[in-house]
Amino acid sequence: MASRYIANTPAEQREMLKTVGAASIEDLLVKIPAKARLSRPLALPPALAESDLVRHMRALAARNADADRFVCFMGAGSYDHFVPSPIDHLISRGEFFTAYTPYQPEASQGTLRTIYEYQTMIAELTGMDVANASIYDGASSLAEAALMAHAVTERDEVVLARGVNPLYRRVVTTYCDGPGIRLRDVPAPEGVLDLDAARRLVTGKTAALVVQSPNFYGALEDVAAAAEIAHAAGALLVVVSDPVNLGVLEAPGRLGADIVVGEGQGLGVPMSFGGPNLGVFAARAELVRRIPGRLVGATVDRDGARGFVLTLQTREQHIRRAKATSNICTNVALCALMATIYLSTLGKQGLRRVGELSAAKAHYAAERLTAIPGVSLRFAQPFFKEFVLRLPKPPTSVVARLARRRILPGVPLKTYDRALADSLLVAVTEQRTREEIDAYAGALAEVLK
Amino acid sequence: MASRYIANTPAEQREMLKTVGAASIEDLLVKIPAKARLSRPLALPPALAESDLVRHMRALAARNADADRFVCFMGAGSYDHFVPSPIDHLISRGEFFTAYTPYQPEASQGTLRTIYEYQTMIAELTGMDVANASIYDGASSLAEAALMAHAVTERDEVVLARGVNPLYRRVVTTYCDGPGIRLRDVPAPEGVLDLDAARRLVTGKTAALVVQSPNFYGALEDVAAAAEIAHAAGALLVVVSDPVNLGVLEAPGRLGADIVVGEGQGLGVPMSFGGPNLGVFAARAELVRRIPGRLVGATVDRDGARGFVLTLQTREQHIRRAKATSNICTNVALCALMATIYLSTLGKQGLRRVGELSAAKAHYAAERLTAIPGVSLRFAQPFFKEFVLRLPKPPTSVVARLARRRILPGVPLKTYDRALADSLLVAVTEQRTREEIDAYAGALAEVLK
Amino acid sequence: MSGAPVYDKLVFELSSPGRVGFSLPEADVPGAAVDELIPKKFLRGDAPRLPEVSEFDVVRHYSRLSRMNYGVDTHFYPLGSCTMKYNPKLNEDMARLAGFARLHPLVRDEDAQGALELMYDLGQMLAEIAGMDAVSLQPAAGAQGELAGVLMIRAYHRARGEKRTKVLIPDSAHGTNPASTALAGYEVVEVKSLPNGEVDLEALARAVAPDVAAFMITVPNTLGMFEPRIMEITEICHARGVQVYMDGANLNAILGITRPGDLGFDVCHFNLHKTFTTPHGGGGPGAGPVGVRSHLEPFLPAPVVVKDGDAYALDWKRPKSIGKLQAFWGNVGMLVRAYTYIRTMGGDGLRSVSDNAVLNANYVMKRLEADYDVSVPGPCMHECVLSARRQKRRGVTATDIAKRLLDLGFYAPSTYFPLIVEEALMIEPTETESKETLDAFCDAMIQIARETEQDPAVIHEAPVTTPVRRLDQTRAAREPNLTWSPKG
Amino acid sequence: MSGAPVYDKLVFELSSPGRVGFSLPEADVPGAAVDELIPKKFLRGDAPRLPEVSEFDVVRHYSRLSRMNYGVDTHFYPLGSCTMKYNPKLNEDMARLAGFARLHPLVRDEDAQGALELMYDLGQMLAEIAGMDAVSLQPAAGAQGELAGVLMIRAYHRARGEKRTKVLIPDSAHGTNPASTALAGYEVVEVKSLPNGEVDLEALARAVAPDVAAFMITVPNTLGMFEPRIMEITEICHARGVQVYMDGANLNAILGITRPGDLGFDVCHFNLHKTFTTPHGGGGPGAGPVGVRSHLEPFLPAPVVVKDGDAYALDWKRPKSIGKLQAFWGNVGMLVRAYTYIRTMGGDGLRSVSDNAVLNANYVMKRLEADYDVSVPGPCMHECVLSARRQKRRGVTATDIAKRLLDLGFYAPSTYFPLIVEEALMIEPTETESKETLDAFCDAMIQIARETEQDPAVIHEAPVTTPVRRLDQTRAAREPNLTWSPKG
Ligand SMILES: Cc1ncc(COP(=O)(O)O)c(C=O)c1O
Ligand SMILES: Cc1ncc(COP(=O)(O)O)c(C=O)c1O
Repeated sequence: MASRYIANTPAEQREMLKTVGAASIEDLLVKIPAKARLSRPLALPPALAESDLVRHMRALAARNADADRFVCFMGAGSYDHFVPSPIDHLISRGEFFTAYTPYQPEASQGTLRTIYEYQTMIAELTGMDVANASIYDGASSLAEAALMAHAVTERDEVVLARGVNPLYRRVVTTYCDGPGIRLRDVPAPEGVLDLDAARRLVTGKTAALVVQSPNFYGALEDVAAAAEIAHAAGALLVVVSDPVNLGVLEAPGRLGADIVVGEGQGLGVPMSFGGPNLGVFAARAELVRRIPGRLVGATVDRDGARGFVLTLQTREQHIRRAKATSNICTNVALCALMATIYLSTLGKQGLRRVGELSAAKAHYAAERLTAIPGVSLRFAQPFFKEFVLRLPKPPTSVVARLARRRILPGVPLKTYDRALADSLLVAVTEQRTREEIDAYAGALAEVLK
Repeated sequence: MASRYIANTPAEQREMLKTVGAASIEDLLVKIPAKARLSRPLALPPALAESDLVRHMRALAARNADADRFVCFMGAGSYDHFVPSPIDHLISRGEFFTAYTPYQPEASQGTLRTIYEYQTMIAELTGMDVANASIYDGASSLAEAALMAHAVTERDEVVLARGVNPLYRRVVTTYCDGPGIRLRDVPAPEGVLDLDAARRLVTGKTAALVVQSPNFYGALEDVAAAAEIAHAAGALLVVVSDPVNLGVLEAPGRLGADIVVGEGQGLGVPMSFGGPNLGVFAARAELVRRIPGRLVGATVDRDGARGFVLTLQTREQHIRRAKATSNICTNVALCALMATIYLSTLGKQGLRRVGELSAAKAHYAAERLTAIPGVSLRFAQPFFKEFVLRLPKPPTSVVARLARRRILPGVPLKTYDRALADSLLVAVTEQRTREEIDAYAGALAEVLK
Repeated sequence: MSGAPVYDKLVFELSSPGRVGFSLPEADVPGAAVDELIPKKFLRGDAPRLPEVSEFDVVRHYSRLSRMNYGVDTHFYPLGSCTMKYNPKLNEDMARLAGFARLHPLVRDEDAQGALELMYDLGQMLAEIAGMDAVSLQPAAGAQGELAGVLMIRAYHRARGEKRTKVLIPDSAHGTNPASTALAGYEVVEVKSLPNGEVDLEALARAVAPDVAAFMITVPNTLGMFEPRIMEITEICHARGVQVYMDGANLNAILGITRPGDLGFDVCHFNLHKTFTTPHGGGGPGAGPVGVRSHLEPFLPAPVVVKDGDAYALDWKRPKSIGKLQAFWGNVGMLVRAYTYIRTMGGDGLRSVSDNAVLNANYVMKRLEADYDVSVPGPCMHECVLSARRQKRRGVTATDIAKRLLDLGFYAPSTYFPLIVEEALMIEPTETESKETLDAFCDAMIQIARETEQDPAVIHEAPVTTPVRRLDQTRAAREPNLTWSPKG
Repeated sequence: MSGAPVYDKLVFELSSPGRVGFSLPEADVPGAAVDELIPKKFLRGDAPRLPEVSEFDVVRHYSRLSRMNYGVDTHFYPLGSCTMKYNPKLNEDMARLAGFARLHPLVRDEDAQGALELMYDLGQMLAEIAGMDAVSLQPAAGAQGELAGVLMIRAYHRARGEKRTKVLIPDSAHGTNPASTALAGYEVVEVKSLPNGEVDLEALARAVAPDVAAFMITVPNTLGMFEPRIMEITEICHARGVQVYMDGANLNAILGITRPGDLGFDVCHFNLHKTFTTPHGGGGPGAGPVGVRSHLEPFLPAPVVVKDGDAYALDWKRPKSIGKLQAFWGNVGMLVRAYTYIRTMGGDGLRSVSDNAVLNANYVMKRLEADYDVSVPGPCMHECVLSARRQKRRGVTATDIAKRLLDLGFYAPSTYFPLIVEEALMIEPTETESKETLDAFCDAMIQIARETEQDPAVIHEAPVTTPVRRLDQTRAAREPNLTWSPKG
């Protein structure tokens, strides 16, 4: 049964077996105990021809409410920001796309240079000294930050603001189980960190205080105040931040962050039902030798020419094994490349525009939506591109009814916080037009009648 | 007003003007007579941002009955054959896509090699000695063949079988007007060339006899008999042939063709509402110095290494000017590349399978459709993947009603031949499933009730 | 050359009997074998000798071949007259929307309203840009646009019962001009240009006899210069009943500045693959719409896209039409790209395209004028033509310079065109290139001028960094080897 | 190196103040400036120092950078353990369907039925392939799959009230094995392998004490060999209540031949970016689903994709779950590719993938055994590990050989892994490579062996055909330069 993905023909197989000195491929499998052998073919659906498979995949894809066919006001960690056309064309170049981690730097300068550019851009946006080559996603990036703070401070507690994305919190919990790191929550009754509570909870046992800004509710946190609290207790401040916002919002590094992590999906990475995403990780220079994941550094070649290599690898699993700063090996380099091309394309002015437009449209939407009787903002806090609505009817039923009109109105918060059973988290990016926002408001008004 | 497609910034413009020694760009336009200057901005719709433009283009695209959303049984010169996934990825490589005609061969070996491969594949499929690098489309390719026959034989008449695509005939007419070549038709009362009539019409004045097989009605012509007739009168035989069929059908060259032309769109080129297409042009070796368009030949470089160049250019307009064999300059090299990749991917066995599947499905469809009361085959001729149905109701109204069911049932022939006002030309490629064919038959039966 | 081993395979040389790169469904219909469906005499005896390779063989082979090319995406490509500007990726995405790419040409007008609207609007926009009254989008490329244009002129004279048999064309014209004109049945009369490349008005006045049907001229001309007396030229012609055709290949120099129609031209073609950023694809496809003044409109190729209320249609009822040029309606895939581009730029954007194209060309000319002879003193428009005659005297030809540029990482200018300039080097930078790139290119050109004096050997050896070195053209033409055969 | 001039720019070095590469709409809402909407203290004072380049600058820059890479599409990439096989273009097209690529992760289950069905079916297929009872698709890569697997084992023991603190791992294991295990809170005990790379059963029997939670092993092992006594191993472990974890990175060797579950493994992860053709992308993303036997199912990461009648849903009610590993459900983009691949191949197709992977590896080993030391006598499975110890004695190291291969047009094998082989060269050809390619590679390896004797200088000089020559690693680590700054 010839397959277009397998090179050897029967004749070539025979020829190669002859060279190998085996009568059949079976002869090469002798070491596999007979009783372990699968005595039947794998019970998988039969192979599909390309055209039939395409038809099947189209049918599957058609049963999803994607952001081309539906108007998307959803956020909570994944955003419908615009993706400029060059990105996919460039990342699809086989030399980028089908290369492995740049272990042979002389044959991988393309990848190494893009990562070096990426590290530079992320450091600049976050206001930190160094950034790594990427972690899986924002959540695992935060988990790595917690582990790193634990290792650096040799303390066993991490204090998380309630405004940190609850999905991230779950991942941190998973990662902290092994090392036995205890997590503590600081409440956010008003939608932002309760500073007094934070002062009480951050102690000499605290490895790090973690805040997110804009936080899960879209509200802007007082990062500087949090930094003070953390540093006063000798703890590190870890800030969760969405880099696409940092063309307009202050760099966490300038507000006292020791580690900045976040989800970089907004930087040109498709939503793809939640993954692959782009875990951003940046830190102060003093911490560089504790950073998880890969780092690319500039150096020179034998002739003195500039070149780039993976560096400080003694932190990594393939050298340090059980004592590595992290277990990460494969990361999300291609998503980092998307972000690099995105940031090059948008550039200094463009990223700012994206932020300004998102903020303007989000505030316009908030105004239009809260003009509907019974609809109000859940929290009286300054926000950026995302905010929480309190609805007079159960958000889940509202979502169901607007879905029929091809509107994805937001994320109901009940599953994340019982106290917010009446709340809907709404995100508005530069992609949303006034027309779409007005249509949303109109539709919401109707279903709430 | 900064544009992402223009490099110079105002500062750079000033700097460059300084070097040039001009105060402003206006100063560089002095030679343009003031009274000829446009005194207002161009009256064009305002520039659209990328995201708005994408939205606009999607809306336009959505108003077309494309073959993804509709089941396509249309042919008549453009066919819905399957396009393997690698083609678009490979032709999109910037080095192919954004290169010009390979005037500097040392920096264009990629393009030159693919054209040499293409010429070889087309020569093999058509059974001819040589093929050129492409002509615009099948119709203009046929027109060039008529001109070439005129030049070679120094005769002023071209005899066209009625089975030649009437759209091609119109193009031939246009091209023959200048040189004053007279066109004569051979009737096809039974759907194929009337050999006796042909014998009468092909005379000592005839430069070429042109037949198409399968012809416009899908019927297979007796090419060998046509060759005899042409050659007996000292005329050339020009055969119009669809290369995607030649994995199964006999190569026209083996049946006596002197020139083979045709539309190569089926070889991996998207239908794109009729263009760009791929004009195939092949001929016997003796005619090579009269061939229109570009030719790539193998040679060696200074070190004796194999290399490829544009050759026999003295035929071409940039050298021969008014005496060139053709006025063609830009051709459709990228479509030829699609075809080259298509033929490499399908290969010896695959192209045959495409033909076998198309024939099998076409004959199944003919059977199912003619089983409907009042529906019959218009001609009692052997056919390949396309055939003419006679319908009991006006084909145009049938087409209109089936369109509502997202079926494109075929091409009504009335506009091409009044005598066929009751006829519908149906094409079935390997893409059509039994399910789709049965659905078509079911729907047709209903609308004819 | 040293450097990486050169890949020297043709796909046929990768072939292995029985290897497959395709995947096709099993027949789902009652499967009679093809020889039971179709009489044997129509069938091919043996399978065609096509390669038998895996999909991966295909992907790696063509990926590698692509790397043997210079393209605009990877190299500065100052090929004069060809307008090798950036081809926006957005255009590609739009042309690939199924609604356009997967649309059959013979669907009912009702089923192609989006495509027809786009075509109609594109025609309108091109008419506005050129100051013409009507446009046909059907021509597949510039040369076919020329043919269409000249045929319309012919039909026009014919309709007025005039017998005119000649068309005047400057000796500086592109080869397709005379070729298309001859194909249209005219005798081509070459008009000598003045030393500065401009039209010799006196000579022209003498030449425009009653048997002259048209004067065909490129604006700006092929030396990159604008004909200062162009309006007198069109007037002289019209006074004698001679139609004037503008070869619009260089339209990118005058967008929003002046318009062929306003200059007095009756016909003008557009190269969408030059001015309007559709890719060149290694030689094509392009698109060569042709615009005309109203008196020629009846003769436009059929069908014409028309608008009736909110509905768009293909109008076939064109009794005076010169007929069809392609089987269908034009290279729609290219039209979608050009439309996308024009909608991206808007009127002001197009104007700044020309402004910057002109500025870049003048900048290059200025930087090189000390080291190379300038064919005509500036200012130039969108391109400049230098002469290597000075270098030639030292044994370094335009070809040598072109080859040396390849080694320095640049594609070459057009060489030996226009024919009226000795050792011509025709340089068109385009507005999409940055000053850094232009400076790097000029530095390379200046370096070559130095090398001509000090070390011509390095130039004559060039290229040494390309996959192959200079190729034997004579041998290729003497013993044509146009197809591969197992012996190679 | 001679050859073409090397491109040495970083995007920042192309930047020109005021140049733009983006296009964004004007605000269509009553446009309050951002500082009127948001208190100043939250706002950034100055704009970030990002490059200011045109879209064309971006396209040409990254196109050029890509050409400084070797990739599978352009070069043979025998990097052992990484399974650098062909990544089908069809997978890419499918992953880009808007229904998948543009789907927000938090839409209602009802609005993601197609994606959930695909995920559910992929889980089922992976379970069948590995002989496991349940699969989680959430892990982002192999290492995260390992973490998940070990955490499930930990939760399992905990649930049974057992205190086990150690995990045994062979010294031949990949670095992520001990790293993930340590991260999961276990003490890692390294088990010495026999000289032939196999597990020392006696040593193992002694080692599996009551405080041992698990034994983690790679099958086939990192020497490319199948552990002949693997079933005894899993029995010994189970007899002591020790869970056995299979690192499935090498699963591509045994598809349809044998299954981790049938070998007695309790947990196994999959690298979809190895066995199942998702691209490596220069380092990622990948996907590392983890499969378990039923006793571990309650501990799977939450949520789990479940099927209820014809409806698919994310099941969050998993009280015993180890929790989440990523914010969302997994690297769905990669899952779509892997699903497309499995549906393309079917059961028989996957079997022949392993058959041919094994054949190709044995062929390479055979052709090289005379010139290089083979770490373990064959037959091997999907990869073979050679040792350059013989060459080392002549001063040519595994690194030298790797660099020389780059000059000969091949990427390098994995070097110095596994650690137990001196001067290891780990070669994995994969089933997608043709015999011609393997022969060309073997010829190059043999040539290098010859050069080691006759002309080691050419090896020590290597690479000379790459954009840069050997790089100074020490300097990079001593004075880390991790971000660009105007001074450079
Ligand atoms: C001045 C000029 N006229 C006409 C043409 C012919 O256009 P095309 O190649 O599109 O047929 C060209 C293109 O090379 C040209 O440069
Ligand atoms: C044997 C083995 N185990 C584990 C891993 C880690 O997998 P990943 O890189 O996907 O985290 C790898 C990948 O390099 C490997 O080769």
